[in-house]
Amino acid sequence: MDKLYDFLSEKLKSLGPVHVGSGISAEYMLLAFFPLAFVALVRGLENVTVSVLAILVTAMVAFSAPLVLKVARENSDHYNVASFYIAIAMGLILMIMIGGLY
Amino acid sequence: MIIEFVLMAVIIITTILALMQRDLMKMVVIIGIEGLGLAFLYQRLLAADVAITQAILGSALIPGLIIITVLKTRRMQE
Amino acid sequence: MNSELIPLMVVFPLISAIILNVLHGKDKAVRYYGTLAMLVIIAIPLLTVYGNHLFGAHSEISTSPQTGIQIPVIDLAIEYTFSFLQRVLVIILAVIATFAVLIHSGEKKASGSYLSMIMLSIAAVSAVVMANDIFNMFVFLEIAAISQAAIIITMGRPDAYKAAFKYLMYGGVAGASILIGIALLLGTFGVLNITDLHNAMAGQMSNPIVLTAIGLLLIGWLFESGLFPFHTIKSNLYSSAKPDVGALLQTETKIVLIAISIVLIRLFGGFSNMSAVMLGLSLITLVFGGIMALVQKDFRRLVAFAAVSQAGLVGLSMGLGTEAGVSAGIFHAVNDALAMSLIFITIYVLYDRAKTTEFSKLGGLLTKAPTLAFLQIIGILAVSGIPPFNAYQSEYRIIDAAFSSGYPELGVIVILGTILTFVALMKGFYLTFLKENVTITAKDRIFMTNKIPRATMLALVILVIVCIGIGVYPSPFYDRISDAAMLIVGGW
Amino acid sequence: MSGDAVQLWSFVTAGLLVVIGLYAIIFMDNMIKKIVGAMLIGDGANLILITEGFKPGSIVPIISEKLFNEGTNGLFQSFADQASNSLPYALVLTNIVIGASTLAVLLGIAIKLYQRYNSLSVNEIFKEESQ
Repeated sequence: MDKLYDFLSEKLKSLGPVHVGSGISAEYMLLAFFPLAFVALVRGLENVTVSVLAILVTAMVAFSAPLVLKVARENSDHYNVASFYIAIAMGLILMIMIGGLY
Repeated sequence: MIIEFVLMAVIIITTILALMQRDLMKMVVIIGIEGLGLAFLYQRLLAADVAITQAILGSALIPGLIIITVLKTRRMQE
Repeated sequence: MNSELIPLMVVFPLISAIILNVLHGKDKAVRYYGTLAMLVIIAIPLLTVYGNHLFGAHSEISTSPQTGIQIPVIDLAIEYTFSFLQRVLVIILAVIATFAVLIHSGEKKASGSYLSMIMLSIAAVSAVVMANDIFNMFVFLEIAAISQAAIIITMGRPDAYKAAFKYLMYGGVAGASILIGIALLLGTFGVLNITDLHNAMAGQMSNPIVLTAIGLLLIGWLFESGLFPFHTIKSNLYSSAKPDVGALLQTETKIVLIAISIVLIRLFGGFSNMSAVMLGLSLITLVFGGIMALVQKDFRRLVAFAAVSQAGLVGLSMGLGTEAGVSAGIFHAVNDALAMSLIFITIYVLYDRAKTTEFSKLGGLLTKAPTLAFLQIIGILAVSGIPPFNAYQSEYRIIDAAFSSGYPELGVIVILGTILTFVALMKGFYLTFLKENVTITAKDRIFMTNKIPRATMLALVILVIVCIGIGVYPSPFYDRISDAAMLIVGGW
Repeated sequence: MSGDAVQLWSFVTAGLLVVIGLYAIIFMDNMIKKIVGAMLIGDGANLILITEGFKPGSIVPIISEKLFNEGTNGLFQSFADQASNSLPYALVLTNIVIGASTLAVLLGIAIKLYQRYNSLSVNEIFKEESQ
């Protein structure tokens, strides 16, 4: 945990327009959120598979840290960024509605 | 019967043409044709009252507003 | 029963909007008329009796002779419903709007057209809440979008223009999406009244046209309530407004979110895919809104993202679709609108004095403005769900609803999101009031006194009292919301 | 038969208008073209509603005074059977007005943004936000 903290604070200091403390807490939140969201997404599967996959997701998020700068960039106020996600979400919603979830 | 299909073709072609123009004034004129075609199509689809409104708005008022904007900004797309 | 005062709730703000627009330039008249009109707007929903109002002649029609389709009752008129839920939502909207109008009247120059746009948005949102007619709802949603954009435009700054441009652009897309959804429903069932649609739709859930309509209406719902793909647009809208109107805008968003969710649940409540989409996108909004709030460097933008994140929480609760979920969602929307308004108004005081809300130019203001700091910390605690305040009651109920409807992981994420909001808001509080900012030179030091203008102080005190009051005695309020939720969900 | 074909292709036209409008809103760089795209989406939605009210082989749903006065003796009934559905037309009238007002506000914003940034390109105007 300490090593992760050092690593993250170094990276955030070198990279970003973000306060280091808030960046690190956001990073930990992402680390907690992605496995949980993943579990919520694949809740139809059996327990063992879901837990193995959740651990894999956690590892992926941990190794691709720091994600918070990417998240901040993808949520910026630029028109085209918003357009991109709106187009994807519209397509996805219509697909889920007409085609079903699984 | 053939008039409706011609109108539909006109609407789609003018729309695409308008968005392809680099000169915004030309775009406005073509958008006006599109609005008018839409009005005629409404008339053919038995919506007479809507057609009147659309003819005024689509072929005169909206192009007029866009022309004012183009005059106040720049004519050629950068 | 034809309740006669119901249309006044929409008509009076509309008339006031016109009058205020005419009065523009006459400072004193605008101030007096604005304040007076707001008092009337609060009084009307208190005086109106519960019931329905039909605009139009026919209240009922028999079966169609040609096709023989039998639908129980067709109201060939626009119908407005007014019951406890509508009364609560309209009054809360009116109260927060009154604060915005009072605060604006207390400033040096009172603009008539600005107040007129506020009135227009009040009328539109009240109509959205009360309309039992899906097309009427659409019309007033569009009017609300235009008037909200106009409120932003009056700020007159380029970033405000950009926010308004994005908002109206995607407002057009979302509006067309809702309209096409309505068109598909109208073509399939031939009615626009929501109660009739609900009756006509029984057993039609697998119809692909209806499924497309649900998807299109959901896109509109996402835009109007500022959920995931639209969350940056909505937060940009809040943060480029003046913070006192930001309070009004976020209240309107939450009320519209509740209104459209209720319509969706009444129409398609039995459809599990819709619930999945609502839950998923609200969840993303909750977490990403919180994370974006955490990394902001401007207090207004921070609070804007926190407000969006809380809207995600409300949407999540509505998306559960159960009675507990819906009642907790409505309860949380009300509580959160009040508590968030408290924070927004304290930031307005800050902005009014300092002319900036960037953290790099603030710091160490606790000794200069202890009252403001105290009020703001109450707002922060209330939003984050700390026990004596109101949002605790509703957040606890949301988590309870998530657990009891079989989504324990959602309950955990809600707790995470709440912590995230708390951390983000406390960061803002710390950087503004506690931390000494050494980089500011003596020349740039902000002139700050402890004196808060009277109108603002009144608004803050009322909000604090209401927050604590609901937090301590939630049951008289919550029970009646729960009854309303039972009626909404009960059809399925 | 051919009336049905008109209705079908009219729906297709409306769908194409919406798609072209979405393309313009998402991919075009010029602000005025984006605004025109928003207008096209509204037009597509209107056309869907109009086509829905259209019944192949029917008559215009505008009633003459004479027909209305004779309403009781059968003629009114035959009119009601023949006329196309006029409810969607009423909705379209409302939406046309809303669309026009939104368009006007958007064009006003475009002028203001041009005065500030001296450009109509969205990439140019939103450059500061991209970090």
